[in-house]
Amino acid sequence: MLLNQFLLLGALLFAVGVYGVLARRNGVMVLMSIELMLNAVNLNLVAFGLQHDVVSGQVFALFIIAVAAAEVGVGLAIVLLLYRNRKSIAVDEFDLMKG
Amino acid sequence: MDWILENAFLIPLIPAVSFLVILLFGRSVIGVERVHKVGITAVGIVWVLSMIAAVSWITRVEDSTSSKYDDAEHAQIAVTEGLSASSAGGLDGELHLAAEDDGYGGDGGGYATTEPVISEVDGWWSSSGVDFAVGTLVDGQTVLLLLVVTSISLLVHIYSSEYVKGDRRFVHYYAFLSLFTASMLFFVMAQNLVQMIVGWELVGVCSFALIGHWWEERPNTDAALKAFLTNRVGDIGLLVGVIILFGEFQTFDIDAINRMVGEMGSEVHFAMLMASIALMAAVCSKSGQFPLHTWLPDAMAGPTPVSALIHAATMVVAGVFMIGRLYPVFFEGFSIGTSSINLMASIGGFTALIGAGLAFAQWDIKKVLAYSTVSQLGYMVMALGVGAWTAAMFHLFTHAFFKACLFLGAGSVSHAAHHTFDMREMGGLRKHMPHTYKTFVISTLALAGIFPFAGFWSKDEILLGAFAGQQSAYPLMLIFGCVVALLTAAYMTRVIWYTFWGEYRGHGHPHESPKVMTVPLWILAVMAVVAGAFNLPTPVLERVGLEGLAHLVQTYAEPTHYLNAIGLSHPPPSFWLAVVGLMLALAGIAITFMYFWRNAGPHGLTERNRYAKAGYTFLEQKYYLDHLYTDIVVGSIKRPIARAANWFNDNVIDLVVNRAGEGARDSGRWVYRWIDQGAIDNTVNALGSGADAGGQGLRVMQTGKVQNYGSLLFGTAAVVAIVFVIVL
Amino acid sequence: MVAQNIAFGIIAAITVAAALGMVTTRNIVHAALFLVAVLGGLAANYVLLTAEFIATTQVLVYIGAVMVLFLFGIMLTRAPIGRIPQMTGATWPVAALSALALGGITVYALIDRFGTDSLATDNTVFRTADVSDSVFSQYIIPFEAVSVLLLAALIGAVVLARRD
Amino acid sequence: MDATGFDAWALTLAVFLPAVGALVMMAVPRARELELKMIALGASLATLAVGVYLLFAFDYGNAGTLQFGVHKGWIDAINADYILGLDGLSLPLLILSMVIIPLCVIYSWEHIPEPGNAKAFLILMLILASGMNGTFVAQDLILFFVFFEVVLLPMYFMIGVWGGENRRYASLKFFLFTLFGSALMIVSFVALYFVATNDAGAALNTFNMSELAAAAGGDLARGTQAIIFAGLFMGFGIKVPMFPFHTWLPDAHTEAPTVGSVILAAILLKLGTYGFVRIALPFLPEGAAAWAPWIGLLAVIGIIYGALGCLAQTDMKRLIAFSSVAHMGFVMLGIATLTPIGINAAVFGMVAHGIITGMLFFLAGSVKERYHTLEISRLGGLLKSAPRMGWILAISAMASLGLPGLAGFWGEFPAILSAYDPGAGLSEATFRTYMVIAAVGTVFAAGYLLWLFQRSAFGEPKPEWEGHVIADVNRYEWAAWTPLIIAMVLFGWVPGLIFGVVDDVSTGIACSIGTAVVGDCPWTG
Repeated sequence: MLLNQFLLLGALLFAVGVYGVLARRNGVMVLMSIELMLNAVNLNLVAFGLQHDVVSGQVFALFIIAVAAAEVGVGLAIVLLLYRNRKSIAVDEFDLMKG
Repeated sequence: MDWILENAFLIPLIPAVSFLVILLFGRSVIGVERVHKVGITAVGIVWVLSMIAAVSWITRVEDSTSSKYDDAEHAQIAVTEGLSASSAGGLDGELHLAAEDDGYGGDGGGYATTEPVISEVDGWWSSSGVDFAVGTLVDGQTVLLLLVVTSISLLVHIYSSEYVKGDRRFVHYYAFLSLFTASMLFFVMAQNLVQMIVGWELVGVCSFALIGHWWEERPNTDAALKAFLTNRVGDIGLLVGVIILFGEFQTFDIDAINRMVGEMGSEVHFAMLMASIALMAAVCSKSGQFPLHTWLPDAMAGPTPVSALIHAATMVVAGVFMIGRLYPVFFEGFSIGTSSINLMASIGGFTALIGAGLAFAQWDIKKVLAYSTVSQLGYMVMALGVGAWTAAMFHLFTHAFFKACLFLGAGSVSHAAHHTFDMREMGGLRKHMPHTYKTFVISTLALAGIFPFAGFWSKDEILLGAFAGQQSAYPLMLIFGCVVALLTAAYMTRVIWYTFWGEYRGHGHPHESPKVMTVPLWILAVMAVVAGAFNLPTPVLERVGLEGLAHLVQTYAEPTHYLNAIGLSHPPPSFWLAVVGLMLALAGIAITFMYFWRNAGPHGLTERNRYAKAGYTFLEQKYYLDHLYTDIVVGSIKRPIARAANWFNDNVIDLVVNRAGEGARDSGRWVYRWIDQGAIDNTVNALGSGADAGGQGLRVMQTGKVQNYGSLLFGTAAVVAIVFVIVL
Repeated sequence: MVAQNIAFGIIAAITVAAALGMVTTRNIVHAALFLVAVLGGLAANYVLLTAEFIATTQVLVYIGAVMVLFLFGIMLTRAPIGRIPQMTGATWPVAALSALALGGITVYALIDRFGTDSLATDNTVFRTADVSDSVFSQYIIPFEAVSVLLLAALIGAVVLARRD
Repeated sequence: MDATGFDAWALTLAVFLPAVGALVMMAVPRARELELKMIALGASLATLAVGVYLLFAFDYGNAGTLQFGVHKGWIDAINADYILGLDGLSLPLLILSMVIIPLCVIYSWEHIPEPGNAKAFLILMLILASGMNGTFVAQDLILFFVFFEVVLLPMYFMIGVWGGENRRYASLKFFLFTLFGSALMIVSFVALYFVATNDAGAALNTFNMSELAAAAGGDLARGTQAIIFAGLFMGFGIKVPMFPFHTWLPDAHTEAPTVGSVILAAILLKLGTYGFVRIALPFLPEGAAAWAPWIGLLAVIGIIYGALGCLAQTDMKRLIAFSSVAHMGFVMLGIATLTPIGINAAVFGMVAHGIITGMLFFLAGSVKERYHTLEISRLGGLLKSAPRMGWILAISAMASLGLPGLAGFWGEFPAILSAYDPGAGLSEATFRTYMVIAAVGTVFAAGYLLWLFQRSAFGEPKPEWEGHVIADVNRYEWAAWTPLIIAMVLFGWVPGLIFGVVDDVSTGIACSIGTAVVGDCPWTG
């Protein structure tokens, strides 16, 4: 097996995730896409860990899974709050940054 | 004796201090009604210093001349035959004159020269280790201008204390008069070109402030803005010209530049041509030369004493002074010595002509004088253009006095005639205000160039310069000069007629101005008579055995150390040319008078008889005057020349100026609306979104939507990565 | 080795296809299911990479917990279950461009740098015990930090979602 | 040559004293406003005191070398060190920054803009001060970058919270523009780290600015230098701002609170031009020579364009903001000539613009406070209703249009002068064209400034203000403005104060460029 096959897979998934984050209108979908990106990174970590014969790769993958879980929790809570306040979770309807 | 020449910085410093004192303490400590005393005192001190400086300078010239003569046998300086310390006084005029001619035209250094007094402090500013100095350059030309500026300024200060009394901004008025005096003095003793720019701009800003002195009224501020902006346009030329000179010689030092031009001659001809053209633009704006003269008549919106000081006697001659100061540059650039027509002479001559023509078309007495100033400045520039350096400076000197007198006279008239400057509301004032009348007439005669008033001598020298100045004559300029001489006499006679003759057409009772105004008038009038004596030609004095007093301006004011190097020569005086000049001026007066006389009609005969008693029986018939004037005088002069010039002035130049202003604003609006707010902002905004660019145009990027910013962020990241990975 | 390669090929194809499906489908529930497929595919990849513990965790945490969370989210926000016409925003071309550029340059860089480097095969196989040893010795501080983060996230989520 | 004793601490103090002040303020409750203001003023004055010490202790004979040096380890992993140093280029700008901040604190004494909260406002100001001072003395690229970015956030909040109606848009635009530039800039920094070599071709792998400057590009190819320069160009050019990256500026200025505008105009814009002179030019001489004609072109476009933009404005503050584009054009033109005189002019121009435009923004703020509008058509008769303010406006406008005798002239004239004879083998014809265009720009400058002055100060006050009391300059304003006015006049008459300090550095930079590009330095005088 080549190192690159995993890395390339990770890269592709990451790009798809980026697209999803940027293009999807639904807040939940955006969060899902972020998960995708995080997972792509995880794959890289594990692959590199194997390549360099260190355990750190796996450890950090674990950490990322944990952080991702936390992020999803908070993210969904925010989406829920938005939905309650605005009855919509279409992110492009929010222009809070404009104020 | 040289102390004042070496410490000349004191001369502008004193009025500058006076400016600060008046501005900061004028209202509080000194009290409004006493500020003029501060100004007058300061200028008075400066006037005394200037006189001392003049005496010191003359002594210095005498010393250096005699010491050169003394050293003649020891040093290798080749002194022209017949000139020695022992015999110089005993020479007869002819020989003296011949000697001068030889000296100037010949090998250079043959005639004794006087070095200017340069005091400088290093490290004003510096670049790449080269220090640029700040300092003073005092030579004959500076001293001449010092005398003019301080004398006129002093008289105007005194005159103003009455004229501007009770003004809404008395304190500011005196503050700016002081500042102007300081700036002008700073300018004339500038040691380097940068200082010259500083002084040049500072007098401009004082002019701006004083034209707009009554800034509550819109026309005044418009005039002030016009003056400043027109001058700014010329300043482009000044900046560029100075930069070319610096680029060529790597120094701002005026004296060094003049010497280097003299030494390098035709090597630097092209650069000097470019510099001269650029600097001419500056002269055109500051000295009211065609086509940038239009601000000067508008500038009459300021108080009259200001017009006398700034817009007649001093600031507007800054351009002439600058040409004189950098004369080798222009001499080389325009090939003045060898051509028979050049840009400077043409501009000067043409300006003199149109200025004189325009003066006929004005009803506002100050505007007549303003156009007259334009015309006379043209005369000076023309003189410089034909190589008559001394004539130009001499005319500058005499003109300052009689023109200031005329302006102050106009102010006095307006003071009497209830603050109008419209000649149609004057008339008959000669009986009400005899002092003003007499001084005005004297100055008019001086301006017209009638023997033996000051203007006659200086005008004659200019014509002489055009007639036989350098290696080649300037025939066209001679014709211009002659025509202008005729016109000048004519329009000034018209002013006299309208203002002082006929019957009073204004309101109320005119009265003579108080002494504090008439005394300065008389001083100036006396100067208008005797100022010509400062540069009398030798043959005249020869007859009275005073030939030692001949050519004072030439002897003491000329910067011989570099004028010699460029080979400037002095033409021998011509009796017949003087006669022709005088005849032309007399003809101008006569023609104007003739038209009044010829059209004497039956109406108001008694009235006219009253005037006739005064001895001017041919000047009656006020009733048809306007009509006749329009039909005949204007028919022959105004229609072809003045009308055309006026039309051109109003419809072409002014229009261009106005349109240029409007155009700049319009294009500003256009660029702002379409390019800035349209194209550029939109492009930038569109980057953030890529879509939605149509309907919401401007507001694309400001969506505040997270995803758009995200796109931007990731896109940037991608670009950065591409640069990183592929390129580096 | 060949078997592994074939397995990887199949898994990778499924994963990428599922990922693409996730970001293009108009049905939000389908998207969630596609995500399950992607996560599963990744878990399989971890197995190929001899990281069984990560694979297990992946399945447990993601497919077990996070996906349930997502489905709850979809339900609570009353997202329409069927096809939604406007799932993708109007700026999708820009997004696609950014993603393509980013993906492209990453792929280029990877190929450029690692080319056909083989994955080391003679390496230690880290067992779960090794991972836990490492976590609780060398990485104890990050571990504690993540714990606190999880706690904070928990509280934060409760605070945010609480009705008041 | 590291300094010892107090000298070793002076620059660190200069950078972090305001931050310490900010920390102390955080501990003080919001309600105790007077104490908060006193602390802010104290911190900024203490910083200024350090600045005064630096002014006296600075060795002017050696202005070309770094003084008061500090060199400590910082982030070993990336070879980034904590290096501070002060030379003739940093000194004027550092002092400018140190002077402006206390003046802003004084001005804010009774002018805390809506929605109040003096505590947060002053804390942000002090953090800004730390960032700006740090940028001017940092001698390590990463450190420089950190300070450069530290400035960003406080200004973002200052505009976003205390700004005008459209503040969110303006602050975000400001933030994104600058961030975009910074991203490219850091890329270039990292690239420099990896590719910069010494003359022998050995990689330097350092962020130490003096080493990179000494290498002067080493044996890097012209193309590579040009590409790295492009990144720096974007980063600094946006901050300057150069046409066509200037669109954030009018918005940010218009919306920012008065003090924010002042700091933005007086100092923040200088970070960009300072970066050009300090980093872009000496590190990449060939890149600079390759880009110089384009920088010059954009500069003169900026001069004319900014002026045209000014002529189109109806809002006083926006007009002043646009004038910055034109003035910074002169600065950039000076830099683009790659000559000592041009760089000298640029530094002078930076200081002068800081003083003058800062003053103009102060005035605009005070006008707004009194009239509640900045529409030029509604103003008028300022000389009548508030004569002192009117005269100060007159002096500032005159200074801004480059009147000799006031500071503005010495930024413009030498910049135009330098374009006559550009260095490093640049095309004379091109730059002489720029010279004439720039000279024309001075007329425009006079046009819009006098037009502004005529409409706002001359004439009778508009009838709509009848019955309103338009207060003249109050004592806080006097306190904040007098130093600036004095500086305008002082630098106008004694330009050597700045030229003398900067000259060594700029000659060094121009010389190293000349040597690297054409193998010759004509300015060794």
